[in-house]
Amino acid sequence: MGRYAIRRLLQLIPVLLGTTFLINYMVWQLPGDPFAARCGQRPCPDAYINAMRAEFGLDQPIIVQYWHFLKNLLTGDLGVNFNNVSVASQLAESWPITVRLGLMAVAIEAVIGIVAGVLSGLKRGGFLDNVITISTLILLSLPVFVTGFLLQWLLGVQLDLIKPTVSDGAPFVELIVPAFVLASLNLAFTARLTRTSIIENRRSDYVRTAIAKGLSNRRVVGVHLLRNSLIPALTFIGTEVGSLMSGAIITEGIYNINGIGGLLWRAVNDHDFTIVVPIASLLVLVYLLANLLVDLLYGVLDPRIRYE
Amino acid sequence: MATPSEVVLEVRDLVKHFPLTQGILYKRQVGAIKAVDGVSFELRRGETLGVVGESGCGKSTLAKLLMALERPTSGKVLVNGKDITTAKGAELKHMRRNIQMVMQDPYTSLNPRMTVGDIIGEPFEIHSEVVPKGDRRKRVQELLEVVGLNPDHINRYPHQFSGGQRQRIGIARGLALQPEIIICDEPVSALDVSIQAQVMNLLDGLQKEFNLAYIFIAHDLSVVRHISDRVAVMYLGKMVEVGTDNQIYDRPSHPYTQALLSAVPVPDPEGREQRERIILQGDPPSPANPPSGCRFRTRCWKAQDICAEQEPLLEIRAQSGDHPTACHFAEASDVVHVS
Amino acid sequence: MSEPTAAPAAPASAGKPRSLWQDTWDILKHRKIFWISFALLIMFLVMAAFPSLFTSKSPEYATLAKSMEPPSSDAWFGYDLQGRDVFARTIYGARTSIIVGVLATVGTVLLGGVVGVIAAYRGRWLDSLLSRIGEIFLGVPYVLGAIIILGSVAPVQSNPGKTMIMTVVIVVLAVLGWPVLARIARSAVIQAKHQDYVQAARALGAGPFRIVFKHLLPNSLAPILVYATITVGSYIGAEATLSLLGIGLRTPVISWGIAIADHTRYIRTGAHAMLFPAAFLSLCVLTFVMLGEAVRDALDPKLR
Amino acid sequence: MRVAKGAQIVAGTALLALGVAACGGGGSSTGGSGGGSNPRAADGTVFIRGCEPQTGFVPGNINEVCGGTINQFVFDQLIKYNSDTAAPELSQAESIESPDNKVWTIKLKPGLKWSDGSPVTAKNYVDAWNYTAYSPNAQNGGWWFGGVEGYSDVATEDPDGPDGPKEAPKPKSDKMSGLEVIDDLTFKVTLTAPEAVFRTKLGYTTFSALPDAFFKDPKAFVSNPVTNGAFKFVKWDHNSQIVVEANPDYVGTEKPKVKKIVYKMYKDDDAAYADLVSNNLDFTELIPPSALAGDKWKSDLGDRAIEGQQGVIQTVTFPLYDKEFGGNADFRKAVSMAIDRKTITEKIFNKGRTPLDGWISPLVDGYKTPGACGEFCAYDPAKAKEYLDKAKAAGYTPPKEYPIWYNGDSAHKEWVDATANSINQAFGPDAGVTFVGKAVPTFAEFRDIITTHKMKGLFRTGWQMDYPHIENFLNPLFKTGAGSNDGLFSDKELDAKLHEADTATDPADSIAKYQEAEAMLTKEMNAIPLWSFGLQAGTSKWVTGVKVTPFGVLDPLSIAIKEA
Amino acid sequence: MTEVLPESKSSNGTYGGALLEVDNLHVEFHTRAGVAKAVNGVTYSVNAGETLAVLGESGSGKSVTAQTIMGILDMPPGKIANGEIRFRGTDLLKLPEEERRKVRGEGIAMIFQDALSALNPVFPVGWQIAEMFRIHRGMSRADAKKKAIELMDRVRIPAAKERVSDYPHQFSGGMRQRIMIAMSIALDPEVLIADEPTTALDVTVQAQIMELLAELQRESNMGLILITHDLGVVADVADKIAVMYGGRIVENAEVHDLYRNPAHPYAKGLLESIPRVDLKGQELYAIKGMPPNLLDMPTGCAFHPRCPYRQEKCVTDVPPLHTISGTRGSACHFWREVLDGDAQ
Repeated sequence: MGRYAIRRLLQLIPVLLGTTFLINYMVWQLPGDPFAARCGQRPCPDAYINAMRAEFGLDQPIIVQYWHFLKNLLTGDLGVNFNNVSVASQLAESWPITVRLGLMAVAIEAVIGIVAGVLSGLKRGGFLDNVITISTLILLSLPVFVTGFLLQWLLGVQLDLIKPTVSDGAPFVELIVPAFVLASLNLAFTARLTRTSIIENRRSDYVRTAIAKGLSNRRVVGVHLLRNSLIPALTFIGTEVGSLMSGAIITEGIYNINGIGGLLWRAVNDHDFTIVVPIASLLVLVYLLANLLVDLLYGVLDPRIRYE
Repeated sequence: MATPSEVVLEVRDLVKHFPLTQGILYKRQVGAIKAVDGVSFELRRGETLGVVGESGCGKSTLAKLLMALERPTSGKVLVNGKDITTAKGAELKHMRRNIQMVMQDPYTSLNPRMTVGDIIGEPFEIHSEVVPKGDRRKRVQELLEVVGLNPDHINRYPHQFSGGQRQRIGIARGLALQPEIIICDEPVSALDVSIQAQVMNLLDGLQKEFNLAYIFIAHDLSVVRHISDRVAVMYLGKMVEVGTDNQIYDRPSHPYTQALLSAVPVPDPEGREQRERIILQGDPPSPANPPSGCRFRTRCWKAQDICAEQEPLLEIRAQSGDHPTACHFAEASDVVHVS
Repeated sequence: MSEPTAAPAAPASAGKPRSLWQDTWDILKHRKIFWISFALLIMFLVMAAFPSLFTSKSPEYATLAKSMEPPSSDAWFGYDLQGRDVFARTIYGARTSIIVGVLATVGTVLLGGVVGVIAAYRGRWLDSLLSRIGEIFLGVPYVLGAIIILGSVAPVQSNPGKTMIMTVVIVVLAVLGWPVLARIARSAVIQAKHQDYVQAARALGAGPFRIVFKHLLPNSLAPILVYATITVGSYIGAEATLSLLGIGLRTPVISWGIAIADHTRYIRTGAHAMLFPAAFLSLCVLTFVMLGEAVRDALDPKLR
Repeated sequence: MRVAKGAQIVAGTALLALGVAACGGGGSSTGGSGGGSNPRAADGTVFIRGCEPQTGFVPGNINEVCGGTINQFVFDQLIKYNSDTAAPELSQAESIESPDNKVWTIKLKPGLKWSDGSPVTAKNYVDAWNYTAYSPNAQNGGWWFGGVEGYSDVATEDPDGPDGPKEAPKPKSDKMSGLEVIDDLTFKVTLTAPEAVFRTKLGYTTFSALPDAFFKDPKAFVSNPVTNGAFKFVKWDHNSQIVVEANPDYVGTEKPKVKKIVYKMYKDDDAAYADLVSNNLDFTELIPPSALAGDKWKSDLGDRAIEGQQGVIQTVTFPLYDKEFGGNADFRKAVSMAIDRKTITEKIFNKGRTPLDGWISPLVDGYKTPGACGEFCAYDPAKAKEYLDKAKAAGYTPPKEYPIWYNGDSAHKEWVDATANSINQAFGPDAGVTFVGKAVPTFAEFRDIITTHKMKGLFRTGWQMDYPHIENFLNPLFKTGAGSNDGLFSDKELDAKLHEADTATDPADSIAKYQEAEAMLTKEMNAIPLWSFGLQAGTSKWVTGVKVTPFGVLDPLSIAIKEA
Repeated sequence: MTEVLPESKSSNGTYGGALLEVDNLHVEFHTRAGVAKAVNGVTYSVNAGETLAVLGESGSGKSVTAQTIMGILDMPPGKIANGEIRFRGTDLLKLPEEERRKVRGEGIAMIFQDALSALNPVFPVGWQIAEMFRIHRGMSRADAKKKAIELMDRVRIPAAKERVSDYPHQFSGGMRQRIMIAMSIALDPEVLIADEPTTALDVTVQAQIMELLAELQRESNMGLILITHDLGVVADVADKIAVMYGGRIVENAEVHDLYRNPAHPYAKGLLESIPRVDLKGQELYAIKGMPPNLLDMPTGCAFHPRCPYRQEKCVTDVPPLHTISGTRGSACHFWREVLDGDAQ
């Protein structure tokens, strides 16, 4: 397994190089001069534009820029953004918040999705199954901003149960609702996956064996059935960690969470590749690492899987 | 035994090693699963060669090698004198007309999304030169009749048939191209006893009708005996004993063959207390790391030092009588007919 | 014998020949959920094809003075912010939303399917390469990818028309969504690849095309189908999100997503302008997913 | 049963999410912790809505509203604008005098101090202005000094434009000859030509002074400035907040009433508004359209709502450089008359904007009613059609689809769509032209298309005044070759009239001439005035006395914490 | 130690009947296509130390009967329509689920054909064996593990101590079946049901497993119900035999009687159709046709479409289980002719 992990980690390098280059290139392809829009309705002075272009190396070919980016990255220097603020410090501030939000969303997704999936799988075709199916599908079909906005108004303003926006440090309690909103899209997938595997495994021979062993129903379901049925759901959720984080843009906007999503969104709008490229690379890295972790986790959860 | 006739299949020193690799960037080969390790035999027209052995002894790999579904590590498989292992493209396709197979599991060997007509007719589609398009349906119906199925069922799907019927469909598919050789890989082991007899009789009848040569692979020794002219016993990728059915069953000389035969339960409760059983201990060793010398020595009650040092060759030995065996201490003894 | 219900010995003489699809159909016929979702699907399709059957009003005619008026006998769903008839817009929106959802899914299935099948069939380094490329696409944040593709494929300066806008949104959804399907297709094909009947076909001398199209694909369709039906739903919703960000569908196109994106913020003054399109969208998503579920349940003997 | 509960919650939440829509019409929110003690009183801190400045605290480099707002809190200029009337009043200057509007003598009040304790001197002003104007320093506000004598010596143009291969030549000097320090508190400014509005301009941020500390380390100053305003800088957490606190040494007549202001950054106006309603935020000057709709915000906020006017106007401009979309004057007038400004401002903005019949904000010196645009800015479908036919008769065939462009990253879609609908309906279905609102995804792209003159269709323009004077709405926008003349409009007569007005020494005379110039715009109608911005702001229940300046931002001296 | 049982082991003598009795059991499956009568009035019994072989083909109802005894039948679609299953005289079908559960593992245990799928793939084998002790005996983890190792030793798994933490897939088929056996005998059950325990195994391993089962049975005097389709295995180990066909018992006999002279045409056909390693016949006798479709059973005797002794009567009348002698019975109208060997 260790060897497998190392090989996968080594494989990350070309993928990361490819991704960062692709992102660099794509940001370049965006129409519009990043500095043209920085002076409101007025065109910016040439002197200003020239100075900025020189400072950020926009006057050099893309390969050279990419090389500089790599070099700086390796020396741990992310430089400053177009606003002359240290990129590293901005990342350092917003990254932990998004990670917290993403992990909470994953936790919510896992707990609610799996519980719902188990219940509907055990009572397949019953009333509860239908209720769970329909409600998770409604969550799936509602765009995330609708859910977010509705919950903000309902819980934050009308009922005054939560603060409508998340305060600076993004404390745990305040992130619960945003995390739920973020998780709502994938909840349906998780519940469906769990339900399917519960239904499949419920008839399996080892469950039969467990009953024949004289175990209580609770133990048969809670230990023998659940452990096997969790594997597909958990691996799905694992791969979602990365996309939840990059998908947080809208949720972070609604709840004014000072995370990566907002930073990225603004940077994209400003064409500020000094921020876009590191964040996007970071997100890709997280995604890849999460995938790797899931694959390894798979091996832990299912001892039949062997890595070579 | 059938009168000596033309050799249709010849296997020479067939070896198949599945490499075991290890490494981070570059994968080194650190070993090999020696699934088939130097097997040679020949098969004559109209003859049945039974191959028996425990699971993992390389029987199924052997079948795949014969069918050119796997490329051997070394060795040759000559079908009518031409090596199928090196054939490619049109030549290989042409050679396949002569050698076909019937698979073990009648539930998985038929595509559930195709009708019986499509399944049996597929060989004609692939080898379009065999039967003109207009006649194919008729040919398929004839084939259905040959294997004892209702020709009107041509539009049915496999799941609408019972296991025995499905195996007949598989046999009809194998017969479609009128091959000389059919590899039967455990064709009856998934069937109920009452159905098994039907299929065996069918195979028997077809052999006589079309003068087919069978390689009959099975783990059920009684079935193999029933159908085979000659029997080869495999252990860990090697043949340990080859002979006519009587030679093998009445005068087995390799300890493994003897153990295998004695373990077969006889459907006769009389004298079951008296029968002596050779019960082997443990499981066969891993083919990735077979014992040195004689591969059976780790489970053999006759093993001595020489068995670890020197690999016994498959040859006719003084004590074994009339057929080749690969044991230093071969000794014929009837373990089946104990009174 | 552990599956007495399988009744392997179907009497050889009974009935007409039936295919697996017909069997599936037989099961479906008896499912209430199938008929409900099927009826809804037909309704949505008719709505998309002939919106004028449902309403005589123009979805574009705006009477600003009636802005956000609530539902009345005059306008069943009320008026939206621009004073357009919400009912007419909801009906006319079905076409775009369904076309975008379905075509983007078709694109995803084709692209992902082809890549998945090739990766699974060829295996080895090509499999690794394709998988890694898929990872790159999945790793790039969705919105970033969407902006960049939308920005470079159909630059606004070119003043893209309705068809162009829809095409680009469809392409974006498909291009960013295919790797998931490729994975599903890949694992389904890998599973099918090891089946005996594929070996049997190879033994007969079948070429790669025959094996892929006759044997592998028909037997890998079920999981792809199920994922695809859910995808249709989530794409219809994703389209709304892109519209909200101003990079997805936009006027002059009429769609549920646009209606929702435009009016979510106005929920307190006139919930109807958002609620009715949202209800249709949810219903449509439910329709597709239920249909997929019903078909999958019917197809999968294990779940019978 | 433990698990069963969980499922009910899941199901319940989903149903709730739908159910909420039904009760959307609820009344005002109670919010907060329900009266009692005022949580703001304890440390005297208030929270106001903000956004991340693009550049730091160097006044000469600021040209956007996020940075501008907070800069106004910490820097005082020579003059300030009255927060009610927008009239310029002396602030740091004791006097600003000129006999001919060309040579200006400026005297500072004595005793002014920087937050590091050093005094504010005339030299600080002269140094700051020279620094800003010197082109190698690449300051955004440099061009403001274009009228000062010697500007051309310190600022050189790039001969090939920003993309060209050649670097701009190094300027001859780093000091403008028109600036002269007389003594510690007096300096003299010589302009190349008389400029009536120069005095009014001086309240703009760019004309701030810079302390000596700045020149020692300009980079550090950006994020940790030494200031001379009513508040001083405390800290800046990027993308999150900027904190300023009352300057105890502030010598202005009006002192800050709060101890600290937290400039809290929001990505989303609705989020800020939600916080305001629930009293987590004490002030926002941006009430989102969703809350304006149906006057919800008034019922939400009650007496906490603030209404007013601000010096911002909305226009749409024709690309005169493009034959197909530029049209002719009659076509442009037809379009203008086809826009139902009144209904749009009522329905889309809930009367938060006022229809315009001229090109000038009602707030500024020189505004008059009725406006210069007159009948051409009045909704009249019949006349609109008539003019459209006239335009066609004169040989202009409008394209089938005629876009109105806007940037999709802020809230323009609603009114642009409404405007397009209004025009379409006025013209009728047989007009042969359909107007369509189209979004360019980002402001950056939008500006890029505008400045490269590639717009194909009407495009959204607007003007936020820099200082409250009619001149500010004409010169930058309509003079041939002016910086913000985005439609490449050119009219020699107008240019001449504007020059006359610029150089008139009598302010009243000057204004009259500007008004004449404005009237000339009806001839070509290159830009269509739509409406001027009202001001909608709101406060939490914890604060009082809040005033909003005509620039639409909080007057930081006005905000006070309610007695508990 | 078995106070949880309805009747304790020590009271063995107080109950006169057999240890386990299946009495007139009827099991149906309600499927979409109709009602499948999988078990149709099956009656058999087993005593301590006795081996009953239940012989039959796929679909004959032998496994369904066993699953019903164990209480692991999927319900729905399965449904027990009638009958009793008495364990030490107590009808298990009437016991509340809680008490029924206690019988499983302690009173009656079961091993399955495919040990790989019957063992939970994600738990170590030792854990799965130890679970019996932890749940039924409330032992600590460490003690239970010790017991598990002991058991693994007892079923002769080499190096039990090292392999206790391995997972099922890491064992060979034979070893897996041994683990299955270890698990089932953990609590010293009185009856062990072995459902085709060696079908998936090689002959050499089959011999080992059958020997192990026989030995364990001798040691603990268990009643053994061996479900199989292999006449060879039955001949080797069984005391008495029940042949099932189409959900019914068609012949009941002492093992020697049946092999010597079968009294039902199906049993007779089976015996004739198996190839024998010790004989090389010319052509195999084959029972013609196919096993019956449970959804569409033939009228009268279910075997009549395939039967060489068929008469009019067979098509219309369901033959009762005729008593031939003692415990021997045959459900054939013409059992006498069968015994005499006169086919028509």
